[in-house]
Amino acid sequence: MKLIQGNEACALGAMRAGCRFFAGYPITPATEIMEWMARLLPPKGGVFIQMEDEIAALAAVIGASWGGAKAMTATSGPGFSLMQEHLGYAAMTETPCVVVDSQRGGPSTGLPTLPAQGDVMQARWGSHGDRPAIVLTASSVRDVYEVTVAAFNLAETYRLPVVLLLDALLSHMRENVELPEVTVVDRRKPDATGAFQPFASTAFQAFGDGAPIVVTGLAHADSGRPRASDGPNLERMLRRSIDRLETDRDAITRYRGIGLEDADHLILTYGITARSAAGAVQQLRAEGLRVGLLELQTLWPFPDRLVVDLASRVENVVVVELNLGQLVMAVRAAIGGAAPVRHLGRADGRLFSPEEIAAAVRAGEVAHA
Amino acid sequence: MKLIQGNEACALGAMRAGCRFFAGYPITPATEIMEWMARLLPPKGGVFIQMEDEIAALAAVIGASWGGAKAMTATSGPGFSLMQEHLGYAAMTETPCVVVDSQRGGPSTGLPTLPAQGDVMQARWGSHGDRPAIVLTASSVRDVYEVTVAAFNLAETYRLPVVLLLDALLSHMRENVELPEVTVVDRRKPDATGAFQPFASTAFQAFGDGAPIVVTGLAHADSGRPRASDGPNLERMLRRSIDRLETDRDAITRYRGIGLEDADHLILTYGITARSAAGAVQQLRAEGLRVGLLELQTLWPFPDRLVVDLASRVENVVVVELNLGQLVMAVRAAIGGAAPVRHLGRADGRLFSPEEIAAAVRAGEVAHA
Amino acid sequence: MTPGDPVQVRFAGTGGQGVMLAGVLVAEAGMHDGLHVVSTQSYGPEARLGAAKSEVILSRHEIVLPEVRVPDVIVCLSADAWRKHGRPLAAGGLRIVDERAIPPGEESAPDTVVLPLLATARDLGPGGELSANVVALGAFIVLTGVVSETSVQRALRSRIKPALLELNERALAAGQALAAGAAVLARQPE
Amino acid sequence: MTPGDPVQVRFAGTGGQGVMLAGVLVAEAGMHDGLHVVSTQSYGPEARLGAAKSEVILSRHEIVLPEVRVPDVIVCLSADAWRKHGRPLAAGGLRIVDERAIPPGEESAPDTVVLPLLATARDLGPGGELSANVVALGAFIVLTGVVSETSVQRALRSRIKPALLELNERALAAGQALAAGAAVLARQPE
Amino acid sequence: MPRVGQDLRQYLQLDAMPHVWCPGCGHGQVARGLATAFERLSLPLERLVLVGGIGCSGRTPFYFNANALHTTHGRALAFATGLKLTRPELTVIATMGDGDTAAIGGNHFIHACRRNIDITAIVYNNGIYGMTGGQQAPTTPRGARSVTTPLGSLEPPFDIVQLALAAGATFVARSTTFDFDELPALIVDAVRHPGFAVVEVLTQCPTYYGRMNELGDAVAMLDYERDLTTPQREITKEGLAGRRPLGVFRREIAPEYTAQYAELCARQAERP
Amino acid sequence: MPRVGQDLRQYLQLDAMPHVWCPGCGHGQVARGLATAFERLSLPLERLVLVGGIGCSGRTPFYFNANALHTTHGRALAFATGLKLTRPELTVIATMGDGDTAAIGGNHFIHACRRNIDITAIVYNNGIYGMTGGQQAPTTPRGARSVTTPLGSLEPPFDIVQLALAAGATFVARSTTFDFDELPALIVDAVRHPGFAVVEVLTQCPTYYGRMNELGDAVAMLDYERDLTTPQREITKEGLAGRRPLGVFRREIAPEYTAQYAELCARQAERP
Amino acid sequence: MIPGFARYAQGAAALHVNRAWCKGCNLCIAACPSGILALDADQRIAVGDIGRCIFCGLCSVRCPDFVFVLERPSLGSVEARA
Amino acid sequence: MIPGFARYAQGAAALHVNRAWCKGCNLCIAACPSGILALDADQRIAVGDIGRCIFCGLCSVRCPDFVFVLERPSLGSVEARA
Ligand SMILES: Cc1ncc(C[n+]2csc(CCOP(=O)(O)OP(=O)(O)O)c2C)c(N)n1
Ligand SMILES: Cc1ncc(C[n+]2csc(CCOP(=O)(O)OP(=O)(O)O)c2C)c(N)n1
Ligand code: SF4
Ligand code: SF4
Ligand code: SF4
Ligand code: SF4
Ligand code: SF4
Ligand code: SF4
Ligand SMILES: [Mg+2]
Ligand SMILES: [Mg+2]
Repeated sequence: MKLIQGNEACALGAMRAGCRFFAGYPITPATEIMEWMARLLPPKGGVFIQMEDEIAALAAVIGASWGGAKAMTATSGPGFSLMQEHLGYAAMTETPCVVVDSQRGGPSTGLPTLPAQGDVMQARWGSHGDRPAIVLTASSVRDVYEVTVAAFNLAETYRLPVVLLLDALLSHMRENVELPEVTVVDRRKPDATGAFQPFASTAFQAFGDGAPIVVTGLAHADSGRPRASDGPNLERMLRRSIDRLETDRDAITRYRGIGLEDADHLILTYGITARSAAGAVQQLRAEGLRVGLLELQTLWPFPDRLVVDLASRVENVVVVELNLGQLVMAVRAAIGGAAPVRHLGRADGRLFSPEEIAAAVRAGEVAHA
Repeated sequence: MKLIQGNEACALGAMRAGCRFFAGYPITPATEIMEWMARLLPPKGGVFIQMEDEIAALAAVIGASWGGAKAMTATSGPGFSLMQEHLGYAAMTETPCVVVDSQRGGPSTGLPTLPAQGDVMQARWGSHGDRPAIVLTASSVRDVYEVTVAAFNLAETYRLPVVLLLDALLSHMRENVELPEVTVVDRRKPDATGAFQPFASTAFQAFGDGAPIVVTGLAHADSGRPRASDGPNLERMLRRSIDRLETDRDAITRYRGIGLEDADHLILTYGITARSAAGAVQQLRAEGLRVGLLELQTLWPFPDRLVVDLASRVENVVVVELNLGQLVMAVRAAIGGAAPVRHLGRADGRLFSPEEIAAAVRAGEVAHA
Repeated sequence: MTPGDPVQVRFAGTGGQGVMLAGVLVAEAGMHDGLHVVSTQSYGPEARLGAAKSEVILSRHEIVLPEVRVPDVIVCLSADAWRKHGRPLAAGGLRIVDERAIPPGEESAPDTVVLPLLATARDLGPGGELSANVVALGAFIVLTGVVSETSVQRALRSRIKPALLELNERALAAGQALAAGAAVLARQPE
Repeated sequence: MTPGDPVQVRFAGTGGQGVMLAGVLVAEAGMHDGLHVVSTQSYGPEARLGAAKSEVILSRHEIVLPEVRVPDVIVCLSADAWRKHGRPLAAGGLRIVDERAIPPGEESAPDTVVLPLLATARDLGPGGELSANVVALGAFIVLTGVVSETSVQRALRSRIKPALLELNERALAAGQALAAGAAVLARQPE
Repeated sequence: MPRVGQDLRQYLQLDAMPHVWCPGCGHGQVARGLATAFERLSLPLERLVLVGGIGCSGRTPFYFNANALHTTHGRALAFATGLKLTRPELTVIATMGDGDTAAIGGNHFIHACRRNIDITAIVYNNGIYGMTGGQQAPTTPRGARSVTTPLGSLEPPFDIVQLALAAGATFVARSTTFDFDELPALIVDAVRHPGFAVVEVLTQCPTYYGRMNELGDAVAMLDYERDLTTPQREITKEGLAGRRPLGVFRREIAPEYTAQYAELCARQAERP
Repeated sequence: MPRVGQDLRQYLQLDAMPHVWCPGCGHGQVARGLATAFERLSLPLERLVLVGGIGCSGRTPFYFNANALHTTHGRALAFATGLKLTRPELTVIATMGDGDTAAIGGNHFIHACRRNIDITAIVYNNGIYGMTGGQQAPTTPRGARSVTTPLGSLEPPFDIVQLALAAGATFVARSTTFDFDELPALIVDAVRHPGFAVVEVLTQCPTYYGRMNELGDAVAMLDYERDLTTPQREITKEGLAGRRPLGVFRREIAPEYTAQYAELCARQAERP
Repeated sequence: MIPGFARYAQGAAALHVNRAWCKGCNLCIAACPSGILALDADQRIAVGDIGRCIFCGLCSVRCPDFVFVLERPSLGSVEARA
Repeated sequence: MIPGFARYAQGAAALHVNRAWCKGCNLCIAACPSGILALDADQRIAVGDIGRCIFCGLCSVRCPDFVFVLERPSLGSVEARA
């Protein structure tokens, strides 16, 4: 049992997952992740470098990943906005890497030290063009550790950049935790036999580990060579990446449920907000209301089947998030008219208390009755 | 009647709207906009400057806007990704300006010369944090002219950055057009009386035009002075901006309808894709199917009332866009279960033909029958 | 040929052969003829090298699909362009090809008119080789009737620098003359 | 006071007075006592200047809301901090305040114990003024009973550099002694 | 006796005081240098725009009674460029940290130098990122400690003056917070210079740089600054002996951007 | 007789040929310079990574039979830095345009120079943006025309060599596509140099720069290049007379980043 | 008087001190040639014997917090500008 | 023979030319001291009288398109490396 800060847990998780490269640029509230990595990496022979900005940080991470290292960066909103071009590049080049965004109050410089969940849509849609995206989040320091490992595992499995969303509070708070056992997925090496097509599968060959490889952010063939005006080929490759996630949707979807079996009312939330929601469920159940909680750890790909399934068994759904309405759009789009959906949101740098969430559920219950 | 290129129409519209500052960075397929501005501005005493990158371009535009000029930049996906931090800054500082994004095939460098509609969600959600957003688009060279003027007008009216989405085809194609008459909205000056609170209303005072002004991307008071940890104040100001759009939703929503009155089937689309959709409506109506077309020119704020209203009167809705599913999420979220929604999308740098769209509607019709 | 509506025209050639301008001239002429027109062109490195193309759609109605799928007319000035943009062609369509652009064996295709476009241009005197696009345009008018001669002349006057106008007017005429002989051949039974 | 569950504790002071460390020590002690703990702190320029604070929530159950709304205990070392973070206080709560931090007139509030925390720290000898946070911690243990003395000592040993450990142990003891007298006062009827 | 001790309150935004900077932070001394310069320049404050980056230094504009444009990290000069081009009659001064200027903002810095636009950049060089808590800056000396270089930095630092010179700035100077007399004088010259002017000011961050590198408090750090530098006039034949020279390194009149642009417009203006 | 005319096909990606560059584009000549240098260096191609930016020049890696990392506009060196740190044993060469290097990528460029990491940057300086169709670059000479400076550029251009020197690069050289013999020799030296090496190559863009500035075809542009420059050995007492000097400007051995980092790790490595 | 400042007079000259802005950094104390400045128990500046002040102004130029204003005939009256 | 290249021989030496890669830029023509290079009607390189070639290789170093390979005893056989 140790008293650990959220950002420290993230760094420890990364080390445990085999991360051996970190490039970053300081920003509140993510900086301690890099400060920890600056200490943890050199003794393991891993590389730590502070780059000139966030754009360069993610570029260096991608370069390192093509050198064969598990690699990561960490930032907050303003830096995350700057990383959008390279997030798309990483997706296009099927580069495994992890990007942590510890969310603070936005937009712009905003409320630099206060928590928010305002980058949830950005994490999915912030870069130009269509791309597959995996976005995870966490609600406790222990989860941060575990989900960081999961982020690396998913990045390696699907050869994609994976975004991990924290927030200013979770990053900075200390909690007593017992670090759990975890499984680590390593990069899939190509089979020795036959000519290797570097973009034909999720097998990955780093530079210098075999015959020369071509990597480009232009549309390209399975060989890696550019096909800058072959649209159908690009669409084929994009859909293939997206389909990989579709096929494994259940494995990729991480969530935690409370009282889902018999729920009449569903609270859907994620990240730090899920804690208060759990408190609300306790209070409401004590009052005799059958309330269930779905805490998503995987935000994208949005687990629509899971959500539709649950929504169709309840009378109403309340989506709670620290923003003015983001994931709720995906919820509404997913469930169609299966249940009425209400949104409880705020962008004032504060959390919802269990009481506030409970009140919202009660209000819906009344409205519905 | 003149033969005009889409990008030229955009530049002409900007000049007509009173744009007197352009800062940009070259990128296919938006470059001609800046090439035109480089010629059109100096004779009017307006400023043209090529900056060191897209980040600087939007920064300069915002600086110029605070100098009192109507200002604009133009780019494509990779540059638009780089502009996300400053889009949020412009929203936070309530800075009127126009950002044109001529969409090309993404992600990343992708298909640099081919059209796409892959930045539709990015235009709304690409920057960190919550913010009000106005995003417009167009489907013909004539529209480009008109909508560019509308973009400036909305920017001035609501003191917001307005995004105009074009695409590689529309930007580069030439069409015979008669440029329409337009109305131009000018920046609202503060009333002479009383102490001026620069962020209390949409009245705008430039630097040098009165008492000193404070502008910051930190959360701030109506006076402009920073309140970096006053969350409730920030939320108040954000909601106020968003509510302004909400209140004027009908005026902000630009769209074009064909056969909406008696439609049993609704095609919802926008931008270049709307042209083929119009062809599809013609074909299907000729076959006796009552099909209507809703071509949105205002994508965000998403005109949900309009869409729900139409959707609840049809048997099904087909959303057509040149991406793998973007605006369709907003459509689904808006209409709940009012009508089944199908998506027709592609990301191969090509357009849908009228026949392809017609086939999709027919298929839905059959499925539904 | 007897053009339908819309007509889809493609000019293809090597970067520098002026296929962009040819497209714009046809579009502008179409506009003067009272048609709706859309013209597009290839961009990027491809447009400067190897095979560039420009395309025009002309119609009496609003043009719904501003993208040429299968052209009705292909005018082709180089071998590379022929390989890349020489097909497919719409049924009943026509290809006008420079004699050096077409590989041996393909000249006799019934939908194809082979003409010495570049050679004719070169013979126009100094700078002539740069006007092969307008020679081709002359042939195009005669062989397709898609746009009128007067409208093309008007377009030439608005888009060509005064210094080069006379040369290009001669090129247009030369192209028309060149095609006059071939025209009969090109009128296929419907 | 008789702490409820959860207990919400706030340390407030000026940047440099070690309120962050005080919070971490309480959290770690709580952990050793077998409680669930969450500790948070103010960040940014504010944390270096004017009024900094750190907060700890301790509970026998999982902590749902990791944000202190209304503290049960406020320990305050500076006047700025008192102004900014000295209220509100939960009903039945307790404030432990340095004698110089509290404005005249407020000392007699029934929920407030005023102690010479800084002066006591200064009297500990060279470097002593930096241990006011731990003096306060000593008083805190005695007056609230939220965490045990042994657990705080264990936390001190794990978080304080060996060179400074002895000084801090003396500071803790001094704080405990200081509070012992005041303790009776602070136990209010429930 | 130096002309010191003036009442500078009219330049200050009094309700924003006391400022956010730590005890002994040199940024306050630079701010005093600015206020002193404003007094000497007799600038009307409504015509002055202070453009701040993000960092402790970037907050400078909030404490003045002039226009304040507090921008994003590293980009102050890009905003300033747009503003100055639109309103050449305004005096535009950017206050930027070393991280701001030379890390994330390096590109905007060299381009502003190159364009020779009439903006003054005051670079607060404390060799560290203050605002975010003491990380390495591109100006951190090799071997110096920071929270991201706990074992000492491996990287050679930039010389801001050399960079500005190579990039083409037409007025380039360096001072320190120790040199309370020289500093406002250089700022005055920089603001008066008709072109892009850079004044690098070595300033102390006792909270991070000082503490992590065991340089003592602000008082000791000022002495350290003095020992680290040499006014150009005192440079002996033996050279700098590892010290950084102070003073003006370039002062050259060259075509200024907004003036050139105005001329271009005049040439182009439509005749009636 | 120079050692020329070798069969360099083994270095080329034959199926990608002919390359995309325009007739007479100097980029092809730089590519030949690279191939010639690879031959002299006897580099195993699987250990060589060519990192390209975005631009005509950035496409260079596609034509070689080595590893190719074609990145984003301006950021090649940032990608290269991550790669090199992870795999110090690989030879990493970045091929970048002048816009790439000095416009959008200026910051990554000066920081790579500063860090002295063992990467070679070949800067193809054609004074223009080729790929996007002839816009002004930060290297476009004052007065020169481009599609965004139809009336002539108002801005003074960067001197890439001076910038690299000020930023701290330890090997800095300049050559031209005219100097077919010197160019591969300098590339060889740059690649062998244990630290960050910059070779600026003046190269012709006949399609845009040449045409818009009426410099004639590629043949005429090569002569123009020759007349614009002076090999350092030929610099007379009268100085450069406005010409740009060629050759090596700095060649200094200084601690290299990856080597220093390896040493830091070794010091830190956990003892068993 | 300047609002918020205490005035320490010596004949026509005076030192105005804004204790509320002081952060106790010691810079003025180290600079004062007369040694009349010190920090009080609140770690804020305290002026000792103003009679020994030579009105050199070094305290004011060293202070990062604008704590000091000098009033000397040569500088004009502070009140006039307050 | 090198695949795709035509071989113009002069005794033991030869000039290999890959016409397919030529873009007609004239750089080799301007460089050739013997004046034996020219563009043909397709704007591609044509070798005139190979007997006058001095195998100086200037064509190859000037050509941006890797059109020329020289075969000289000193350079070894091209076949050996093809
Ligand atoms: C895009 C972005 N990245 C990072 C940050 C976080 N940040 C704020 S200030 C700063 C550096 C401050 O250092 P410096 O510029 O040297 O100024 P100082 O505080 O030392 O005066 C950083 C990294 C930010 N606000 N925005
Ligand atoms: C972020 C971004 N902005 C702009 C572009 C468009 N772009 C592609 S290449 C290029 C400039 C090319 O010029 P240079 O770097 O000098 O290379 P050259 O083509 O001249 O070799 C630009 C602006 C882009 N791809 N990405
Ligand atoms: S952290 Fe450093 S730079 Fe920032 S205010 Fe404190 S002393 Fe100054
Ligand atoms: S555009 Fe210029 S730089 Fe690009 S390939 Fe053509 S000649 Fe070369
Ligand atoms: S004016 Fe001079 S003597 Fe008087 S207090 Fe200030 S520093 Fe000391
Ligand atoms: S210099 Fe200023 S802030 Fe520092 S101790 Fe003296 S009066 Fe206080
Ligand atoms: S080798 Fe020399 S002589 Fe022979 S063709 Fe080439 S350039 Fe001419
Ligand atoms: S130099 Fe090369 S490309 Fe140019 S004409 Fe000669 S062979 Fe052809
Ligand atoms: Mg700094
Ligand atoms: Mg270039």
